[in-house]
Amino acid sequence: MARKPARAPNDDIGEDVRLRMYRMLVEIREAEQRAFDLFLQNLVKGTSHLSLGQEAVAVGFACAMQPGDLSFCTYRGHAHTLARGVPVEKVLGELMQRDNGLMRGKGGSMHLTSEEHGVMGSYAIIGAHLPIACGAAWRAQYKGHSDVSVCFFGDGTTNIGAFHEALNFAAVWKLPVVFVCENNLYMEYTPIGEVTAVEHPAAGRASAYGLEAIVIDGQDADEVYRAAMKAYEKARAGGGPSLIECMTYRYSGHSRADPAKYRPEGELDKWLKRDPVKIYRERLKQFGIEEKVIEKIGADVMRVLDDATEKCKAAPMPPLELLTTDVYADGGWAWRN
Amino acid sequence: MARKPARAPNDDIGEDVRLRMYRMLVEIREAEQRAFDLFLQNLVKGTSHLSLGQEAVAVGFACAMQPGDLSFCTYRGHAHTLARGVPVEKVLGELMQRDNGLMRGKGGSMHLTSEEHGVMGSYAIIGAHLPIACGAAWRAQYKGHSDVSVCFFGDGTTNIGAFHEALNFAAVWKLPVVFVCENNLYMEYTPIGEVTAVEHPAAGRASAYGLEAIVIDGQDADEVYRAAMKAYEKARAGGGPSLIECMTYRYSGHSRADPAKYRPEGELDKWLKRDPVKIYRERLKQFGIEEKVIEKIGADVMRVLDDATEKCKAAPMPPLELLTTDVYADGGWAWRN
Amino acid sequence: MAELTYRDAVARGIAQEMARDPDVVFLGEDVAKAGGVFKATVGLLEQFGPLRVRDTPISEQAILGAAMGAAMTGLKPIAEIMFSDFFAVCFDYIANEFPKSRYMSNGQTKCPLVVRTGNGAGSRFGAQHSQSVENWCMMIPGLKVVAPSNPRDVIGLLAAAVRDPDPVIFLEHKSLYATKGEVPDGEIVDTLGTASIVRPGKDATILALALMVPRALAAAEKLKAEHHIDCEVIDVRSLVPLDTQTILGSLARTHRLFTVEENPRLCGWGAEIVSIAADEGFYDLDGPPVRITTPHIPLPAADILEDIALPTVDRIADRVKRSLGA
Amino acid sequence: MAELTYRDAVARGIAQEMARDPDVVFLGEDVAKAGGVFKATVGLLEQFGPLRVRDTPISEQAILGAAMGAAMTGLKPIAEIMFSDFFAVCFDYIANEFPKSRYMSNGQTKCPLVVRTGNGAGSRFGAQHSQSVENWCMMIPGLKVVAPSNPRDVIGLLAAAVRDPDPVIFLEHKSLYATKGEVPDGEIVDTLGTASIVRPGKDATILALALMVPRALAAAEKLKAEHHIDCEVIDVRSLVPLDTQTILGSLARTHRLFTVEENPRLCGWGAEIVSIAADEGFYDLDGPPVRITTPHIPLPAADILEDIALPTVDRIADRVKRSLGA
Ligand SMILES: Cc1ncc(C[n+]2csc(CCOP(=O)(O)OP(=O)(O)O)c2C)c(N)n1
Ligand SMILES: Cc1ncc(C[n+]2csc(CCOP(=O)(O)OP(=O)(O)O)c2C)c(N)n1
Ligand SMILES: [Mg+2]
Ligand SMILES: [Mg+2]
Repeated sequence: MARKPARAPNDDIGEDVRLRMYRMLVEIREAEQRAFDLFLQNLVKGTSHLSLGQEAVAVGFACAMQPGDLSFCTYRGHAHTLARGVPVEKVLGELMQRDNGLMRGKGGSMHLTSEEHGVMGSYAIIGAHLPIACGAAWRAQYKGHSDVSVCFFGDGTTNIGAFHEALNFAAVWKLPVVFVCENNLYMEYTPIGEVTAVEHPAAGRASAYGLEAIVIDGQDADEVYRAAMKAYEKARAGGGPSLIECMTYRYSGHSRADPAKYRPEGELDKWLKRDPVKIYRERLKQFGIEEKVIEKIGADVMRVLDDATEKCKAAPMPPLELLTTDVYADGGWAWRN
Repeated sequence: MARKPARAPNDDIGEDVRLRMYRMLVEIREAEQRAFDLFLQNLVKGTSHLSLGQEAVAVGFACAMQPGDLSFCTYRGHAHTLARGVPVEKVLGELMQRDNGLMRGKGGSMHLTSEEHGVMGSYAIIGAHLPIACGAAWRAQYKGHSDVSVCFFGDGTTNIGAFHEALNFAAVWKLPVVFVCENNLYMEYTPIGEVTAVEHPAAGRASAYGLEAIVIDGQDADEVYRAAMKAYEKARAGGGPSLIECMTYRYSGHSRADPAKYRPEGELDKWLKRDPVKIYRERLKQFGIEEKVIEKIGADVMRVLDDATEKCKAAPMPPLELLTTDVYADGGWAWRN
Repeated sequence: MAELTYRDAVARGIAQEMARDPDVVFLGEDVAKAGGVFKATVGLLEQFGPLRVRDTPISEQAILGAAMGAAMTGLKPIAEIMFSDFFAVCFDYIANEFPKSRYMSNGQTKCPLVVRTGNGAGSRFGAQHSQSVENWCMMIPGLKVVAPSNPRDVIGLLAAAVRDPDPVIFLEHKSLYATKGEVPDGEIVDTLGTASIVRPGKDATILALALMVPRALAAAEKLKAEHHIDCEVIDVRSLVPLDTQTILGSLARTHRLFTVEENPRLCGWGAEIVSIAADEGFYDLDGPPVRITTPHIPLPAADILEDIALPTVDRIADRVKRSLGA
Repeated sequence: MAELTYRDAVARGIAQEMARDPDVVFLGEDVAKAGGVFKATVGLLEQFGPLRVRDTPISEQAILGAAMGAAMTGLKPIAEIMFSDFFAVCFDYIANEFPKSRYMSNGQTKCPLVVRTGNGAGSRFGAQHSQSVENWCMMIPGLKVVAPSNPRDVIGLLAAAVRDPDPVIFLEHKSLYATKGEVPDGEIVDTLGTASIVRPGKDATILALALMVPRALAAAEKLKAEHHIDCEVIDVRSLVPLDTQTILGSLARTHRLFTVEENPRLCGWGAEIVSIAADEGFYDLDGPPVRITTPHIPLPAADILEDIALPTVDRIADRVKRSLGA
């Protein structure tokens, strides 16, 4: 067997990006875990959908983006939101429905939005945001902007009508949009294979839109990053949309209400062996990054997270006047005179 | 060049079926032409969508059906309705919005329905009937009935969400349903190629549902018939759905409002050379059917049609009480006490 | 008699009908193996098997379309749409197909199906998972629309819906799933189109639906205790058919009308009933008929905001009191 | 001043806005090369080119979703949905996305777009191509909803809609496309949320929208001529924002209220306005407020049946006359 070529830290990805990716992997991992803990303390209200185990997809795609690129997320959007640099306090604050939250508690866990970071919303109706991402990409095309719209969704989402309409529309108009399917093997509780006519719910449909079938390892942030770069370059060059299926796994249930008992014995363990944070920590070591640099990143993240958690706990609830603000662009809700 | 093998009238299709198919081709051709004439006389109200040029698709699929098989049609459904044996008077009466119409004028041209003939409705919202046909097929599967549900739609329909949902659903549940795409090259006025990511709007999507890509010549009733038989057999044997794309052409505009000026010079002429009625008349002759038998079929059809036309002209308008009947199953419309 | 949760009443109601009639089948997302995301259909797969209780892809149009095709050809499907907000992705079936096919076909096409769904607010799920969509359905000619407020009604109205020959939208309230109520043993079959006077009273009529029923009742008790105002509370139960007689009859006795609606304000069922009352009961009215509703806004996620969005016991009581000049 | 058809006013209105603002783009099925199935957008492709005037696949969700994404990021799209009945296949955007994104994001997300559509009956198209869906839109918090009755209003309200920072549903009436009206030269920009008193009168207020406006006017003339009843006719024009002041002001003068609605009866805009009037104008009302509507049925195709389904001049006049006891 041929030996792997020795890789320098400044390969196509490079040390800076790798350290950034690692930090983000850890931040998301810890923030999601924290969200779960806060839920157990009854401090996170409503529902929440964690990305534990799926971090590398969010991190790889986000770190390959340029400022100005746009993310369209789902209810499982904390990871994608954090990955664009939104402060963890803002995210936790929103989950805790506090006044310091990203949307001051008006949207909640499923609708994280931070336009200043390019997070153009998290959508809770399956499939709705795929056409919306097309529209943002259309604007870029029309105005000659160079940004790419990146749209994340799950395996289950490939079976809804809006998926089909968006993919065809994007392909026909050659829009600079990248569709990212996070195939975590399940819709809510039903295995995707039981409800889908093809093995790969996204890649198996690519040819229906004249697109290349792409399946990647979603647990390896480097592989994700490289696939993202390629798709973004194609989009910016006027080459039209891409559809990328990332194989991944969520460690916890679908939402906080779900103990995930429907999963076959041993499946979780198998995936835990390919944990994206672990893989990446090894990768850093492989590239000669020192243990103490790695440790420091972890410690930094925890400090920020602990601090954010305290701030959120101390933060007030949103003022009651917020109930009727921002229904319309004038800031109010008046539907009559 | 090898000579074509001499074919006996009793090949796989056989003389009886061929005569039936020819009669039906002529009946549809003449009835559609009559509908157009009546429209010019201001006797057909509302809109109407003719199948002139597309007759072989309707005829081939219908003649391959068994009694009890179910047809689900679109607004362009006169042909499919007639092909199941619905009397032409009923169809013209409905187009003329008379009391002798198939639905006594309540549905109109776009909604022809004759359950006793297996015509389970004509649907005017693009794509809506594909899932409905799945449901009828599900009933057959559940009850152990042997009927097949056959769902007709156009090329443009392949780009709407319901198409995708229905195809996946049918494939996953292995339903006895046959999806028939009549690719007449245009949606309303826009060429299908300008709005579709693949060359074959239906067949190019088949693999997305684990189905075979099937494209047939929709102008040759024999070829249609054979493709239909094969798909029905598969469905009845529990082999699941088929998706069949029939290449065809409509001679007139999309609807009565459309002069079809958007078509390139010469396109219509090219297709007129492969006219399904003409092709089939030649086919009959090739099988040794006598000219006078062929002529008699034509004459019979015209007699019935003329008679029907007169009856429709003489038929009364629907009584005004019909306005509020059959909203609910009790025959009335009471939404309150 | 046994105490049952509203949630368990759903499963019992479905089971009652499936056991009775083999043509009743049930489909939806995660409804079979998982027993539904609200756990309202637990045990049905085990009891009736995978041919009658089926998990579907995330394809709401396929779910409702398939239900319709099955209903047209002899089955009596129950389809679940997980959250009523998702009616928007399959609204063609609700607005254009189910309710029009019989009419357009001059009576040929039948459509005996039930669409069950989790409706309403209170779970801090935000604007796209908390809506009350009863008016989205009531406004469509050809549908029937039911919204039970208690476990007994869940079973009885569900049975009536399944046996009904028309398409019925069955709105279960998410915030009621955990509530309990007494339920008689044996088969329960109720009648669509009947409102029920859940508290007789003489000073004013308060109409409510689903989650608003317990709140209206509590408000009535409060008004009685604190202000000696004696309200009649009517659980509307069925928006279509609408039991106008019971409502107008009550108005004729009390002379004042209040509606307590969870759906947003504009064009709600309250507007419909108030308009009927203003027209047909005009001379019975001793004062303006008043709609107490959620304001006309999307719903916020934060608990503190969601709680003040919906009509509360205090708001209902206060509004009635002010109107009666007490 | 020039006489223009309602149809041509649509194209002129769009052209006016596209010429003014390069961020205004237009998409829909068959809208560009073919100029629209109602020929209401003829010439726009030629004038503004294929980057700004675009034909789409038959993908209503993609059309509205794309319009929203473009609107969020800086364009001002006009999207055509060919028939308003098709709102049902893309209702998620209308009900859940456009109107909620700004609220959920605490004001971050903007959605300045216009959805134009052919609404209403009269063409013998049957139940799935003839609906009046103004109430489907009015009931959704966060939308604005406009329905012009004449060519001048088409241009002015369309301009106002395009310039408005919120999502606006713009309902063009199919049966008005061929009608004509005087239109001033030059730019026309109207104001959303303003009703207009199209006929002053003192005996009763008649509210109407779109196709019902000319009918209400004709009924008023008939009532005047035949029964000396002098009706004020108000063209509501904008359902959201609603010009409640003009309506209540009129009621305060005439003391009687009639609404003439094309949408089916239940939960229509008439119910909303009657409820407002019954509440806030209760002591102004000298008799029951009356809704004159299409019955609560799907629409028939046959001309003879369709003609009696919608409120007619005679039915309006007759109903008003009977109510006023004349
Ligand atoms: C239209 C619609 N249908 C159903 C749901 C309920 N729902 C929320 S998440 C989910 C599963 C989605 O699965 P997938 O796309 O694989 O994403 P994942 O949750 O696995 O990330 C479902 C069915 C919804 N939100 N919207
Ligand atoms: C949901 C929906 N969108 C648009 C229309 C308007 N429309 C009617 S027919 C048609 C074209 C359909 O094209 P195709 O599927 O190719 O069928 P064809 O008419 O060519 O037979 C369109 C866009 C509709 N009826 N329903
Ligand atoms: Mg998944
Ligand atoms: Mg076509």
